[in-house]
Amino acid sequence: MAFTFERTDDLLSIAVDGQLVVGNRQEFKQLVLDQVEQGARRVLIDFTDTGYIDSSGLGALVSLGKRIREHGGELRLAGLNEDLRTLFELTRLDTLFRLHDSSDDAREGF
Amino acid sequence: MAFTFERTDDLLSIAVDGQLVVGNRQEFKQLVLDQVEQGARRVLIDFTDTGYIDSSGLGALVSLGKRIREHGGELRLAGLNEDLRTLFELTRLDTLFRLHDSSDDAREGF
Amino acid sequence: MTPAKVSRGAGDSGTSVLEWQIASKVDEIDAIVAAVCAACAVAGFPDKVCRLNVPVSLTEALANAIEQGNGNDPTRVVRVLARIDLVGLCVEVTDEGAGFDTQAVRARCHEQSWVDREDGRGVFLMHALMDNVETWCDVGHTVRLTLRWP
Amino acid sequence: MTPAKVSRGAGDSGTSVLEWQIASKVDEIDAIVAAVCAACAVAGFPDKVCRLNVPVSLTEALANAIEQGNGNDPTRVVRVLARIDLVGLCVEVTDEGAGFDTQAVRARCHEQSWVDREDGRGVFLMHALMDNVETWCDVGHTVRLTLRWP
Ligand SMILES: Nc1ncnc2c1ncn2[C@@H]1O[C@H](COP(=O)(O)OP(=O)(O)O)[C@@H](O)[C@H]1O
Ligand SMILES: Nc1ncnc2c1ncn2[C@@H]1O[C@H](COP(=O)(O)OP(=O)(O)O)[C@@H](O)[C@H]1O
Repeated sequence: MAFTFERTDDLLSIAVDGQLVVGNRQEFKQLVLDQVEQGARRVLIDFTDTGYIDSSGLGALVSLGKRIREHGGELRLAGLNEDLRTLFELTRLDTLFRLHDSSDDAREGF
Repeated sequence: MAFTFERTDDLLSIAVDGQLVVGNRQEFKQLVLDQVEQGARRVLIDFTDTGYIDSSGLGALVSLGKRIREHGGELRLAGLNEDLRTLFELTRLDTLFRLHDSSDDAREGF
Repeated sequence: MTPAKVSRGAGDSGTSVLEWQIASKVDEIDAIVAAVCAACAVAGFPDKVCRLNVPVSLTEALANAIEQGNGNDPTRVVRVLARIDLVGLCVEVTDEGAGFDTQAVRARCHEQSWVDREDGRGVFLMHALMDNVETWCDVGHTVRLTLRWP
Repeated sequence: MTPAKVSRGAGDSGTSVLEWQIASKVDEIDAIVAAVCAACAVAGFPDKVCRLNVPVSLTEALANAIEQGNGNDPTRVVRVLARIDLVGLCVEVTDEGAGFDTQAVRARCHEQSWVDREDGRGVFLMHALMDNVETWCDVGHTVRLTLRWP
């Protein structure tokens, strides 16, 4: 499990390698929030290399989305495979987030 | 994986619950060495609830045995199941340590 | 951590049983989940089941047992028993707590505000991803997840 | 961590393949080992093999790949490919290093002082606990552990 991130101006891109689950969601949340404190406003999370997400991971995304909006920013999610899309649909989180096929898609008009 | 220990006078008894492997042998070694610094001289390690030991774990035992002897103390090992005995025989460590069937056995004449 | 106990009946009709006892630390979750998923893959469950249904629902059950049932107290134990047989997969996760009102928890996910909440999706996901979720209190509190062969 | 890839042939003659990529951190070892052991148990390997031979030799291979091959550099990757088929179990562990002189390492364990050393038992144990241990360098360095059905 690892997070790799890239910061360009107010754009933060993070890739989640492995799972986003109860064991690492705190670390993940903190990483993003620190960047938001330091001016990141457009946040793009790439799930291309993500295995699965549990309810804690989904919760972390919900809470990050809220915090980023409070700072006048926007959160976009990209690269979810079919399994992950199923999770977002089951929990109706596909109504809360726009799911982009790829990071490139998500960057358009961002 | 967890270590539970009990200290009575200069006798330290430790039980290894789970594995003794590369991921936790440092923590284990430090725990025992701290007790030796604080006067433990008879050290009894109980493997009744131990799954397996890798070469790092075996190495930690060798090095602990040496350090304890340098302090004029003795290390005894107890409760090794057949699998663990196989490991000690393969590596000839059964010639370096006396392997006791149980902690009670090991405590006799200790 | 390897299974504390492993047994398998003879021949093709064999039942496989894996058993663990872990301290109540969330770091212990991944190894158990990986093991049960690998077991399901080798037993022949479809890829999607091994990559989504099993790991997510088992992670939920273990996280709840560790955090809610045992209050993250590392001296408290969670027991896991996974069984694969002719019927399918059955996993029981037992904590040392007193359980909870499952009906009340499930009712919550129909509330308007549910989608915006940070927590409260675990029990829902277990039900959504497994064929059957049962809970009871006996010696501690147990959640049993069942998934039949497709 | 669930297998990055899982596949299984149809019917009873099916071959199971589990694949992972991990960062070079010793914390990652346990989950992989637990998964391969569970897979072996479900496939029908004897208990002793699943509790001793497989976990110990695989832990050695992974620890060496992470510490020696990749120098504990978490940005370097270790790849694991486990395969169970009609022949038995075959696990390949690949690091990003340049390998080592296996003959020299094996010769050491005949030295008088070997028993007293803290390190240097890993390669020996892999050979003692597996039917076959092969190493080669191609894209990185690979150790292949093989265990035939008993
Ligand atoms: N094993 C358990 N022991 C005690 N209470 C539990 C257990 N599992 C779940 N609960 C209760 O059910 C509630 C909902 O659980 P869940 O749907 O997993 O969401 P979350 O854990 O995010 O709150 C928990 O907040 C807790 O009150
Ligand atoms: N994957 C690897 N890459 C490079 N060198 C290795 C690798 N595996 C083993 N070695 C070399 O072989 C030596 C012996 O390994 P081993 O028997 O496992 O004992 P230890 O790791 O305790 O030294 C190591 O010290 C190292 O020099």
